[in-house]
Amino acid sequence: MSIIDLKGLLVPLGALKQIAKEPHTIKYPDQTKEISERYRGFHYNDLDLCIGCGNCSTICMNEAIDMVEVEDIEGKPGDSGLRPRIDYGRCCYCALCVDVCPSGSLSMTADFIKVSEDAFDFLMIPGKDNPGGKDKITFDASTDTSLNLFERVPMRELPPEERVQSFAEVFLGYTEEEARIEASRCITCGLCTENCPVHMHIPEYINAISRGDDEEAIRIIYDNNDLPEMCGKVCTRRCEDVCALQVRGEAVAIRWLKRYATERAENADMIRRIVNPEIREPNGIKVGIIGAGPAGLTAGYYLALKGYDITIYEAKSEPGGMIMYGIPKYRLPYDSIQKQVDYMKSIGVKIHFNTKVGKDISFDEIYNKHDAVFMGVGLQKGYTLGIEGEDAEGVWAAVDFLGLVNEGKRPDMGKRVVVVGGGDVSMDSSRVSRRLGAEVVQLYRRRIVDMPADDEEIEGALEEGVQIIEKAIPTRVIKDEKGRVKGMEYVRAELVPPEGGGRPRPVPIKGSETVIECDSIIAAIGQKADFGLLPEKVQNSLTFERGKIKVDDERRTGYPKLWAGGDAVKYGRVDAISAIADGFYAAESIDAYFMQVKA
Amino acid sequence: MSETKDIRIITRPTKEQIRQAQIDFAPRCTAAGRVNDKETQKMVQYILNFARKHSLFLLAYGTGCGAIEIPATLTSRYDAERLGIRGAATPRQADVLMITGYLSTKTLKRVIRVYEQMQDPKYVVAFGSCTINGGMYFDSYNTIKALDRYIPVDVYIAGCMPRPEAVLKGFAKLQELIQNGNAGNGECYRKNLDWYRANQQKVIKNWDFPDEYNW
Amino acid sequence: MIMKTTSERNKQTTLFIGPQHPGITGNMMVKLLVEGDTVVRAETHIGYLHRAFEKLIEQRNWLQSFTLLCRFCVPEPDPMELTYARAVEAIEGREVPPRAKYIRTIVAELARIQSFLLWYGGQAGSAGLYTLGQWTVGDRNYILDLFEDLTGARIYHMYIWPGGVRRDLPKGWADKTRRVLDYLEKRLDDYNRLLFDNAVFQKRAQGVGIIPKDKALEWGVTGPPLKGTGIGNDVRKDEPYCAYGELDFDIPVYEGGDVWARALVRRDEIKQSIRIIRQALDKMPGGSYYNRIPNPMKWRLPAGEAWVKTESVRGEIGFYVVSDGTEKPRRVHLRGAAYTHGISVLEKILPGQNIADVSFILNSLGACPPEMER
Amino acid sequence: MTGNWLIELTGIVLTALLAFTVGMFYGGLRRKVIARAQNRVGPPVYQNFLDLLKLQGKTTNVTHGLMTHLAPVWVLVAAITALLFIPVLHGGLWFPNFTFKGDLIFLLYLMVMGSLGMALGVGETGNPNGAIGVSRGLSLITGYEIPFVLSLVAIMIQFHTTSLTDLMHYQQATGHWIARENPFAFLAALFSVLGMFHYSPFDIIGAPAELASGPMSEFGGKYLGSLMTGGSIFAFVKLVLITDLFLGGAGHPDAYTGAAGVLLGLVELVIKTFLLYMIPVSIGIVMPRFRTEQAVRFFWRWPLLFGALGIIWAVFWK
Amino acid sequence: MTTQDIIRALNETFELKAEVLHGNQIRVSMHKKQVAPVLLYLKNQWGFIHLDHVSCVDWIEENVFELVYIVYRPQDQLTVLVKTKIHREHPEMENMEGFWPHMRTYQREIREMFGIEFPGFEAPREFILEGWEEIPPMRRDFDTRGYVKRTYTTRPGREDAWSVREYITRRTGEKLPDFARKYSRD
Repeated sequence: MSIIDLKGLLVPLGALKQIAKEPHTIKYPDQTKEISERYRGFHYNDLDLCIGCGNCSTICMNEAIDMVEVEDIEGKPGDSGLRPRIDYGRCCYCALCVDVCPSGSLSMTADFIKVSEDAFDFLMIPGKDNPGGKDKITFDASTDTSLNLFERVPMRELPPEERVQSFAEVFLGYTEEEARIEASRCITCGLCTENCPVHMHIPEYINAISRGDDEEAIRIIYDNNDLPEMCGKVCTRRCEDVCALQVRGEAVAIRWLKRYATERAENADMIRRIVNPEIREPNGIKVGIIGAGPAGLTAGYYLALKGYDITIYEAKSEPGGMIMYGIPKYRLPYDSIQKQVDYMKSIGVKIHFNTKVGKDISFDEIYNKHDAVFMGVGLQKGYTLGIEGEDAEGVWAAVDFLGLVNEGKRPDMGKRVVVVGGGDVSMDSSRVSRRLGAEVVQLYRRRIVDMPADDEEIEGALEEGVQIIEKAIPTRVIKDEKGRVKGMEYVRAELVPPEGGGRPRPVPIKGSETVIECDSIIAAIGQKADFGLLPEKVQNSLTFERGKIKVDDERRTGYPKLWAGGDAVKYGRVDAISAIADGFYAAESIDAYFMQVKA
Repeated sequence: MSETKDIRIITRPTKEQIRQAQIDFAPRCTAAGRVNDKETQKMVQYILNFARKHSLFLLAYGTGCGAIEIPATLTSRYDAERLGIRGAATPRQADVLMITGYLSTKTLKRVIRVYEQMQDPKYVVAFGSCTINGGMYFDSYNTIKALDRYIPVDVYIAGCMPRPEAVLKGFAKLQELIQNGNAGNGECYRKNLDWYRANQQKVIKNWDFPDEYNW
Repeated sequence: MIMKTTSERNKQTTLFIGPQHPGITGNMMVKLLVEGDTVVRAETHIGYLHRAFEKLIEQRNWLQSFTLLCRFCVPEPDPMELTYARAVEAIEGREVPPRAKYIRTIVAELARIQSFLLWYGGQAGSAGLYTLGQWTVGDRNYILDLFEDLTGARIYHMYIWPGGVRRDLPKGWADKTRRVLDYLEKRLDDYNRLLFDNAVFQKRAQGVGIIPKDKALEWGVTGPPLKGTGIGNDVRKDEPYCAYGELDFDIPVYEGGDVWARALVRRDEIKQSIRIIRQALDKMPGGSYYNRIPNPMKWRLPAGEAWVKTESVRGEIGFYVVSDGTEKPRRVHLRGAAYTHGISVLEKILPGQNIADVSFILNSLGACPPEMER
Repeated sequence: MTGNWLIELTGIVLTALLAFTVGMFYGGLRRKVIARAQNRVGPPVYQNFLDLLKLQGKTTNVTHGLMTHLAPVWVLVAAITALLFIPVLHGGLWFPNFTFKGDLIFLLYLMVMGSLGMALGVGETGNPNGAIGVSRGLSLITGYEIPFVLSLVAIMIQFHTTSLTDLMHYQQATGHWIARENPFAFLAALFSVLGMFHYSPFDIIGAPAELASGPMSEFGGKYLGSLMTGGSIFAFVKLVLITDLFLGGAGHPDAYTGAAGVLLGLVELVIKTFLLYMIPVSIGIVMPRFRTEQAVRFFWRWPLLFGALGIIWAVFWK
Repeated sequence: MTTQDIIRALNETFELKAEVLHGNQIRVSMHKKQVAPVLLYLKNQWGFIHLDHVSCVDWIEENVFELVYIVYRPQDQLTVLVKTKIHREHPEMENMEGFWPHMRTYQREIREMFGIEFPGFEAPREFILEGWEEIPPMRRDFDTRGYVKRTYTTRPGREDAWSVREYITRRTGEKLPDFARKYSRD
């Protein structure tokens, strides 16, 4: 450096020219800077969209999010009724809660100012306390950016061409890796349990699967479902309807995961070893069960665990009832049922086959022999079409048809089959008919989307070449001279919304009658129960509603010491899992009853 | 089903119980005894409060992450000095103690000392989640969770970190409180010193300062 | 009290710089034994910002941890996120899409610029030149605005996470970035005229706080302080990560090892960073920006360990990450650049310096207390 | 000056008020100018008054002993005393002063008095930052006082007087500012003013990044308020002194008479002092701080040389 | 120089089993007595003059602490992770503060956070913590949440929160057995 560094003294003075320049200051609060479009400020929650799954609360490592009851919001299946409340004394504005919100209701806004002298002022229920936040949303997670995995691991299945060749199982089940990935999608919220009639511990066993503890998963599953392998294959899986992921994507494949877990136990012995249930000392109380369907088996199993002496009376030669005789083997192989029944037998459940109550043994005898009776007789009779010519040869009730096929018989259906109906049974009928080599046309009164059948089933049927004619009402069966079915006449319908609101009603369009030629007709429009086995005095003391027995919450009938469940009672829906629930809760009720008697 | 409701009532605190717990949590004497609103307070007091609110000397003490937004607040973009807010180097000269975020127990000890060195009326502004309820570090063994258990606080600002705008808003709130005569808790602190000391000593195990430090 | 110590220690005074002290960035304490104006012994005391991150991370899962990590060092959160993400990816073997790599590079370099702007303020401010700090810290807001547009937050971006980055570049962001860089480049001349052409600053900075070149590596000196001694080690060049291998930039190296050399290195680094960002914006590949991780609550990493280094503003930072195969990390241990700079190096170079230079040197070393004690 | 004590007393009070007001406003203006140079808006010009009012409104005070207690008062008294010996307006009836032969030398002493009082007060607080600050301050004083004294000596030699009034008389009579008559002395004095104001690069006494606020560390509330008042008056004193010495002073007994004259004189004074004040302020904006020994060395190099040149100039002028 | 050369040198000189970790990083485990000679050997013979990191991992299941010394050679960016396991009861490790100046910092931290002693190491004991009376906090058996509960107070007002699972369980009457509960959320 020279002796005097003039440059070094003068150049910095150039900074003084800034005095003349406009200041850079934003005069907050008079002036404000625009907040960017992605700003992570306070939360906003769309309370209607929110399902209260609490995933935000789980991911929050600061434990800033509480799930609390909020006025005016009632829980319902698929919505816990709780809403997140955020403690801004904890929040770090990381927005992980936004990124994991399965419904996409939670987002963050451009608001970030909250100043108070009261430290207790920083709890906020987003959406309720800042209703205006909706217009200021800046940070949200679309299905692309969300951390939830909205796409399910696809299930491997047989190609349609191969399927129709045989009764081989269509779905091949998850491999271990697939199951772990699929199980890891679950956010463990537990909303699904509410929609399950028996309230299985779904999040727990899925979590066990995702952690690799398959045996624990099996134990958890058997806690309140004794026929899980059946459920894993053919359950109506209403749990998946309310899955948190289903709001914006595909539900977790709860059914397939259950199937995966239960298939790890290859035989009854393994089930016994893994489940290793606690069996109470025999208490000498005898319970008779009519019908070895899901309801009866379940009641029997759980009562047996509680130390009761169980005898099941079954009319047919195989256990399982409707799941044995009503569900085609390509969906539920014989072994699956047998395995579980064997396991139950090992617990001590006794089953008398080929013992039809009312014929081989009277109801009174059973009632007198046992301290209590559970009745799960199911719906054995199909409804008839109720149209002209339905008495023709070749007109089948779906139950009879499926039963026959499941017994191993191959009835001659001819080349062309018409199936009437839109439920699961109709789908089974169609697909079984395809497997028997027939061309199948299915008629349904409403649209395909309105069909009560499982989407998977409809899809499978369409893939296999079943032709579905929607909005078609059968009017007449056309017979040939020998009294055999020759064809069917139907009329097209249009859907008219009823005045009071609700589901649109099909109304026939005049003059649209069409005739299709066919060799057989399968009526799959519902079943009804046959209570002929019950003596008159018992029947008189029971209440019936639409041809079904009315029971209370604990599945008690009006007749003392008689419980009932399954499809034949008017409680919940008509499916296997509801029957299991009936059996399960009836068992609890019976146990509670005898505990009370004892005490 | 009906019995579950009963269990809830027995095991869960009611709204009133929660509210009571909040009231009992820390002394609140901000409003007690010395509310002098515009009508009743003397002219002098009014003018003094006006000067106080427009002249806030911040103690330059970066106790936590929040310190990072203080430069931004004080520099050209947001320029807090136009509101009379400026830094002060020592506690003796400062009016406002900013607790900018979490406080480790080791810092808490110094903060208490600094707070006690400050001269009345003195104000405490708490920044960010950590001062309110522990924030991110709610399960850390070394940070305190609720600041008002240890020193009285005038204003809390939400955020992690609070943006400069929020900081300015916090000061605006403080100014409002000062004008109303509701800010400044030094008296409250002295009155409840035993309670505060007990809390402080619960977390600060080693209460002594290094010998040379005691000037 | 002061009288007592003075007499006892024979004209030597104990002076505490910090923890509450305007010259300290962050919150630490340097205990000085001074004789007149000269430092005889220095001792760094830390622990004022200890939040027990590493303990907390053991309680969080792999994704939750990333929100904590950026708080390791407040002025510069992004390299922490980046390093952690890279460590996790190394253990898991997860691929990062090229677009994410470029975005990460840009974010890391923007973070470097904003941190250097803050450093300008600190370095000049500790020498009493507050005007520069007002300019740079004010202009730093433009970069923070960019961050806000990109990530949604000014300071704690929480943007780079394992597998890629959190969101794609918003529309128009690249142009805005270019405009900000142009503006900054112009302003840099203003800064440099005020600081580097300033005779007083030159006098203050030259020959002060010298790190000897032959000891630098052994002392664990990295980053600008190392480059200021004439050794041009830089992780970005040595072991290129992100997109650095595909971009063209220089490592500024100055001899001398004093505050002045370190300041020059930083001055040039900003220019290089601007160059890198411009290139990265031009070369930005398309495609995905994020290689999706599984459900974060159930995301398990295979057992293993990784040691990953990144060049941050203060020097090299590294993460030693150990996974035991569960949802939670076994250990995430940070090696901060300030860990050596702020403690052992500082204690070694302070003796013999004027007390006026203590915070000056501290700033030039880039000591970051929250990073030291975590 | 006449013997009417009432006018004199009013004059004293008015002078003090004027010095206080102008000094405080200059402080505010300085902050405003600095802010604008830093690209920001800055506080209102009256900000310093608010600060002062607030400091006086502090309810608790901490004292470390008698000297601590006295130091701010000392500073304030020193400032006002110094003010009284400076002709604020030349010949103005309402702004009298106790100038006498040799007041220049007396002033020199008075101006150091303030710092001395501070030093004593700080010593009692025991704050090491304060102690170091005081020792730095004393070094700095030795730095800038020598050129300042040299510059004054040069003028004394040149004009054969030690009376401020005489110097002002001379300047107004001839119309030649001493800044022109002896530029070297003026330069030396100007450099010393930089040091006197303790702005960058000579703000080593209260250097925040090094010593918290140095001697002021332990002074808060009312003490700080008094120090601030004293400082403001002192600033005014320094500015008026230099203006009177080198820039012709303000007010002219012949040109300005009556109230209008006083007002015009004040305007002249404000303009001159403000421009002069802007010199240390501008340099303070762009310069970092020297280390103590660098600062002292700085003063002992160029300013000292200018001072010596001023003496030579004075001796060989005429 | 490649990783293989270093591995060979280490294996031959000290009879170790060094292996490649990632890229040009080498991992080598050894008995604790060997650590100091190996580090010195690497530093002096092979030019690993930069001590990158010293870390400690608590493997409480195996009842050991694992110490990791990471050294780095700037010329060709080679890294060696020198690892050793020491027993958790009365853990002791050789004092190596003379090797690198910042080793002192690391040792102070590890001593404070894990309670590992370095005989002959005379730095002040308190480093980051002040007045710490519990077991060293980074040990895995130190329960930070329990400590927080005992020592600090969290703000009341959030006790009305529900666990979603429990809430639904109560609504539906589902009986969740204990062995399943451990797989529940929360």
